[in-house]
Amino acid sequence: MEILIQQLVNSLSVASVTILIGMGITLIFGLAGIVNFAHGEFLMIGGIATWFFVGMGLNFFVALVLAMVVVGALGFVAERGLFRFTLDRPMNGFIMSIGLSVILQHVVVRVFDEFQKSTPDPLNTVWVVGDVHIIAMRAVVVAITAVVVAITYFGISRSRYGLALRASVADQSTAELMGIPVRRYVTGVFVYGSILAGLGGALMIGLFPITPFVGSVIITRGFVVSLMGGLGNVNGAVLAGLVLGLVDGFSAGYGYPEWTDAYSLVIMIVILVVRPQGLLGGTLGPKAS
Amino acid sequence: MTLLTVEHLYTAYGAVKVNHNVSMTVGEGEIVTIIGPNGAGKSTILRAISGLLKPKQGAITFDGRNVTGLAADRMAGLGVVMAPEGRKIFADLTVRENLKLGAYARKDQSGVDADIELMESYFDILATKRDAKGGTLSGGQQQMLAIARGLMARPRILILDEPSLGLAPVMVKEVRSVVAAVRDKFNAAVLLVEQNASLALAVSERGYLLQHGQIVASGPIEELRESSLMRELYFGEQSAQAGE
Amino acid sequence: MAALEINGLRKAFGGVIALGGVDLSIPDDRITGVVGPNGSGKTTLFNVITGVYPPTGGSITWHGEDISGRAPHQIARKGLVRTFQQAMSFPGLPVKENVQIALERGGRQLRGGEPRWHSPEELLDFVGLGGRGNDDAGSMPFGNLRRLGVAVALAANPVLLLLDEPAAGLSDGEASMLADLIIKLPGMGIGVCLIDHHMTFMTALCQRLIVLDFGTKIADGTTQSVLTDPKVMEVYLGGEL
Amino acid sequence: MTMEFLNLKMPMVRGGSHAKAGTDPHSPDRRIEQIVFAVALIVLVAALPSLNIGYRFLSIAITTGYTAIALYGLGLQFGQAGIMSVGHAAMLGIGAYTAAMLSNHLGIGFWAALPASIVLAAIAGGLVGLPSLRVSGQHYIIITFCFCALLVICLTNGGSFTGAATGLDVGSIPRVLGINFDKLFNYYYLVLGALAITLATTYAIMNSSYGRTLRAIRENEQLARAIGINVDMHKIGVFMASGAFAGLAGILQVYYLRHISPTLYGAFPSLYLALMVMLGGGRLLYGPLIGAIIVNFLPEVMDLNPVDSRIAYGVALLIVILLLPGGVSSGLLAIYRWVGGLLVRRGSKAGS
Repeated sequence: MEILIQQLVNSLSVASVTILIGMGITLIFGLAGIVNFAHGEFLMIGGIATWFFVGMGLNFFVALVLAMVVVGALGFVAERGLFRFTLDRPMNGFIMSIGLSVILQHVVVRVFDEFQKSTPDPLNTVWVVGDVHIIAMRAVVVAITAVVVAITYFGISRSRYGLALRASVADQSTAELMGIPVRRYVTGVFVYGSILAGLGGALMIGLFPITPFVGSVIITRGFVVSLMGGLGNVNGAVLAGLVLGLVDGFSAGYGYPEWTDAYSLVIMIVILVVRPQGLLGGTLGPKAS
Repeated sequence: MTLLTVEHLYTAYGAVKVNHNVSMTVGEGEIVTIIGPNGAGKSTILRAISGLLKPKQGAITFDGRNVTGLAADRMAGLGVVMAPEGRKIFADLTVRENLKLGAYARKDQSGVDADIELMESYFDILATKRDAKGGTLSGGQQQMLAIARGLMARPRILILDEPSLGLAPVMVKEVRSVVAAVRDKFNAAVLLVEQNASLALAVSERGYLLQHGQIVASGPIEELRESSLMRELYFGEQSAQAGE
Repeated sequence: MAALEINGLRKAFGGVIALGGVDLSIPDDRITGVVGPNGSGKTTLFNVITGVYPPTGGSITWHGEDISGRAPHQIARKGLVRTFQQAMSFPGLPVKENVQIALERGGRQLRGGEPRWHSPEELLDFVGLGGRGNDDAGSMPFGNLRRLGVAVALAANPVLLLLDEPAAGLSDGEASMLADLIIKLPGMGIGVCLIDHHMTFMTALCQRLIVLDFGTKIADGTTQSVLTDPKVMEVYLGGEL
Repeated sequence: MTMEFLNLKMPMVRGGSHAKAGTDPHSPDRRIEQIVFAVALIVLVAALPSLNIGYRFLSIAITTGYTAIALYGLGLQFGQAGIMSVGHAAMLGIGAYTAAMLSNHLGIGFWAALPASIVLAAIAGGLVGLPSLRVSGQHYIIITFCFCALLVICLTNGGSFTGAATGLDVGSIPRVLGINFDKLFNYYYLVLGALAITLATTYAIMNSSYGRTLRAIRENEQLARAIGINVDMHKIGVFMASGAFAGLAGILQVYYLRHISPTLYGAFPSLYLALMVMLGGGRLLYGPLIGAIIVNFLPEVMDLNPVDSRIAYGVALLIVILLLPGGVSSGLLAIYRWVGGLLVRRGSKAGS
């Protein structure tokens, strides 16, 4: 039982990172129609930036906020400088994002090096509840993610901006007729998704070491989660992230860890073929206006 | 007072030219219609006016201000609001959310709430189906919602693109009375595009007859109704001769 | 029995009924017109006949063979070839190649015999696009694009050619040139079934008109009788006019 | 609008190689041009080893050669039929591992393994192509990526059967007519021969009615169906052809490297193959070859380290997509046509 609870917290902390990345992918796809392949590199840069700022002597959580700012700015530049030119040709945007992911990886290698990097455990505490030992950092990761998910969820389902966002995802030109500045929403969503990736990266390096090549692993998981949930469907991404995190956690703990990645890939192929709009109902991308 | 002026408008989709040298006006509180057969370029004029399509040439003036080429969201903010062809209700959003979206450009929250109530009292169906998804409404109910959603912006001019499209005859009659109410109750001018000539002729004061992207006749609606050009456009030359 | 027999054809998209039980018989030796207001189900009719959508109910029989639910390319190979309102050409390819593809890979003739056209140039001459063979299809003016659409469909060797609004967006001159082209087809052994709104165009071409409204047939007969039918007048102009 | 909707499925950017009237690469005069160019190219490339170039250069040329062969498969699939893949290295891997496993477990050598590699990669190509009948655009590309990642996991977890993470070794190619393929020069000619066959096959496909059919599918799937083309069958066909080329490249690679491991066929090599075909341009005959030459020789010529050269490829890809949608080959062709046009104009002026 104790092991089960510990395993659960561990799985949830890994799932948190997956959820953050999946939410970003799903939001950006829903509105901009681009599957951003470089989103995993955005996360990696979030982690590396955190490592860098911590190395400069900053507190981990200050570094985390700075990393979010850095990656948010990166998202802004990528959207305004690259992806806005391919909005009417999502395939080109997708291929361009592959190029961007190669560039970002190797720029990081160039500036730093290709070896794995880690930060000292930011909390360095183990909470003991009864017989259960919980590593504090893992619990904090789960808590932060829960807060971010809640903010995003309420922002989308309750606020005026969220309503306008949902309308824009459903039908861009009609949304424009309502007076909604859809172009600005596209940029906004791109930046928000990037900030989530930055946060995910920072939390990840708080849990375990990462290399400049972690992005390609994490992007696959992000795709699985966003597709399972339905592209453009944030609630779906959260649910799918939890499911995947648990499956992964338990398969790593009790099953065949070397096949862990294969599960998600097979799940993804099956979903794409059977229900390309996602399990929980999503979109196949914005309608051309 | 002239509210909207279109001068020498040319439009095209890529290499495909649609409108040639279209000039027209809509006065304050006036109901104006553009009639013409399918493919004549009626909707394209509306897309240019509402900002969904950038004109190739020509000028559009609204309330004394040059608005040529302004994006649709800016036009809506100015009070030029279009209920698009095919209604384009947000199918996954509730009726009420659809109405709220119509008022996106407005800042007065209390006014918006009051207007939602006003719409619900005027269109009963919007009150009874308040929390239903827009996609579950019938075609006629969706058309009412589309018009009400447009009115939520408190437009100075409401542009209706084929409001009778795909509606049963009894609903077409209802659209007719709603169009009149847009002007009388909500103080907006109406620019209407219709393929259903009888509806257009019944509600409008003035009209423009469009053929192959050009205006071929215009004037008070009674004159258009009597013109042989009108019959010819809809039934071909033979029938126009037979009818004389 | 006519070449194409349609019985009780129904097509629903979710709750929306696009075709509500249509009975039609269309011969393959003359020009038949289908008219009706926007949203009356004309294009859906073509889409169901040519296999783009499976029918919800009813049957489609082509020369005695039930073809409902077949794949589009199978139906095309039986000599039922259609054109589209929008997607008329292979835009990135030269005009000649557009036609050549259809000549090589297109449908087969039901009645055998010599191919009508031996080269893309011959067919392009026939539709009035001679000398345009090396142009890029996507950059042609609209009128030429419509004619290319007809040429590509003809190259696929139809027995019955289904034309979806071929005159939409054309000028009077272009439309009458297209009409001159279409009117020759029955004499060459190609039947035509035509959707259009352009009434001048339709009355010039068709001896018989079928009128659809709300997915049902409301009139079917000679062009003159249909045009004076009060029900049709109601649909088009409303009762008062 | 329908046209725009269709464009989502057409990956190449506006216009592409056929953007301007009169640039049809299949007209007779262009064919003569292409053949003359091919002969000149082959003579030049065949003469290279006699120019006393270094072994390093030769080995890069061999790498370029088999990479180009694989790229011709992707070029057919992407350039002609319009379906991109970021899992093409997996096809290469099937070809390479088929040969390596036949050699290790059954003692079957190069020549007998050659058809097996090609056929198995073609079958794998067809299987990976199956989802494309339901899924298109970015979604399908992600599927190809998944297949590729799955293959790597299977190879890594395959134990002694696949050599696991360390991979497998193969021996040398048996002599034929006394030719020793252990000599780099001879291996170079072997790859060159295979490349020539690949080029000729590609040329034949592009100019056949089959090639036109593929382009029709790329340009307008709906219309293609409506004129009687069995789109699904031809899509699977082009995936199989694409796999076959990759299989040939794979076996040439394994017998050149003598050792292979799963990482050679994972996500990254796949991305670089996609990048090379985009860079060179998939629609023109020489596009894939140009892409392979640029990517393999650029670091050498510009003296870049691997990290910098990868950054350079990425930047080049962005530039190509934003500015030169038809790839470098169509850019070169445009310049060539432009220069040719100038010359013709000057000539006609002088004549009149």
